[in-house]
Amino acid sequence: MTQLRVLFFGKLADLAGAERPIDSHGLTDVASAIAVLTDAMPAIAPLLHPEICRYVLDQQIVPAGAPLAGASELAFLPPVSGG
Amino acid sequence: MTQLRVLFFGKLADLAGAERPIDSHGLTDVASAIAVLTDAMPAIAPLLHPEICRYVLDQQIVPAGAPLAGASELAFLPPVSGG
Amino acid sequence: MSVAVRIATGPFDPEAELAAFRARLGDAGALASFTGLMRDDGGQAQQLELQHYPGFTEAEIARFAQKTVERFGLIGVLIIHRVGMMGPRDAIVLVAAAATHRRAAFDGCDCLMDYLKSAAPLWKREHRADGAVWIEPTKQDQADRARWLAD
Amino acid sequence: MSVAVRIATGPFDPEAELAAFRARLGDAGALASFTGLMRDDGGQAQQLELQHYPGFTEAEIARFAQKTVERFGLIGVLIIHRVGMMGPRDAIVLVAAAATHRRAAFDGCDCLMDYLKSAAPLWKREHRADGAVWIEPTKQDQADRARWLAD
Repeated sequence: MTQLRVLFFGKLADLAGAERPIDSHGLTDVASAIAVLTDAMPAIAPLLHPEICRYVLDQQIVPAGAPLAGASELAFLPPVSGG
Repeated sequence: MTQLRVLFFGKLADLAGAERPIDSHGLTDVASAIAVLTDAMPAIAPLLHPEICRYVLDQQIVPAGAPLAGASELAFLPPVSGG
Repeated sequence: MSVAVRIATGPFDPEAELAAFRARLGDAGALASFTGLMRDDGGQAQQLELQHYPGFTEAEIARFAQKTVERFGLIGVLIIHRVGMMGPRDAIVLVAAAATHRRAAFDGCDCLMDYLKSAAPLWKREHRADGAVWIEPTKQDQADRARWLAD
Repeated sequence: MSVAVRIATGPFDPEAELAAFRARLGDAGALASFTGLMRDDGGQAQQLELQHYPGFTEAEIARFAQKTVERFGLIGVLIIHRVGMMGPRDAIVLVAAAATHRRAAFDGCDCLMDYLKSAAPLWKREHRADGAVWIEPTKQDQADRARWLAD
């Protein structure tokens, strides 16, 4: 089993927890990981929409079509606010 | 004899000295004090022109026509620069 | 030209940091700084929580800071952002920008703050007596940030 | 709402002054500051001389600062301006503006600096190896100041 560490922040972490490992076996790209996650947690689906969420794979911002390849960490960033 | 303390700053002070008392007896307004000063120091005349010099009488900015009345201090402020 | 970015997990002293930054500067004539402080909002706000993505947040902020240095011709930039839980009057953020002349220092500092407020990977939540609320950038924050994207 | 204006006849410590100012503030969320430093200009500039008109200069600056507080809705303003002879890396001026939100703090600080540069009763002379020169505001200084007079 190949594990992918999935990280959530802000509002998303309230719903999904800050961290959640998933089995990435058979997953091809970020979109397929999103499908697995929203199956398990339908409530977060609207927050993972590419218009309001950024995907970060092994610390690089990527589009939904990015291949997971051997990546070990996938983070979902909801709308930000600092300062 | 009534004395008026005249103060110069910046470039003006280089030419006229920082401070110079004049006898204000018979002087009516700021313009008449300017006439006395430029008689004594023709070199400063262009620097006392109202377009580039501000007149301050007893710590109040005044026009050339302001009466000296019982004022004790007249300052000439050339173009400024700070910070 | 130096860029320093730090995420502070506990309280920090903005003026001590600023003094150390100034001491390291070369021949700068202008040093603009901004300190963001937690307001208590008439006793309404009890705690503020800031989240970051360790590693990624620092790298993203440093990348933007480097672009800002080049854009405005800055001599140095210092950014310290607090994360975790904090209370009223705590310093949340310090941004300092040094340049030869003041226009670049002011604009650099201003631009960096707009980025931190509405584009850097940080998440802010206010804890009030009636619950916790995630904060989103205001219309003013968006408009402020748009000033730098226009050109 | 507080306005503090001081003419410093000797060196001052900008960050210590800033810390004391911050400690006196009420529920401010934003503190913008600017420190002007003497540049040595590659060894060209040896000393800088600033003249003021005692009493009048302080009063004029305080009057403008009060107007700036009202215009931008500031919580507090601190202005310290050095006069006399100073050397490279000395702090010439410190301006700090505190407000509820950052836009007002930045604008207040920026506006005050433009005033000090080209309108406050101060006279600045650079002493170089080849003689002393009175400085006049640059075109950029005039343009900067004009931004605030337009509205």
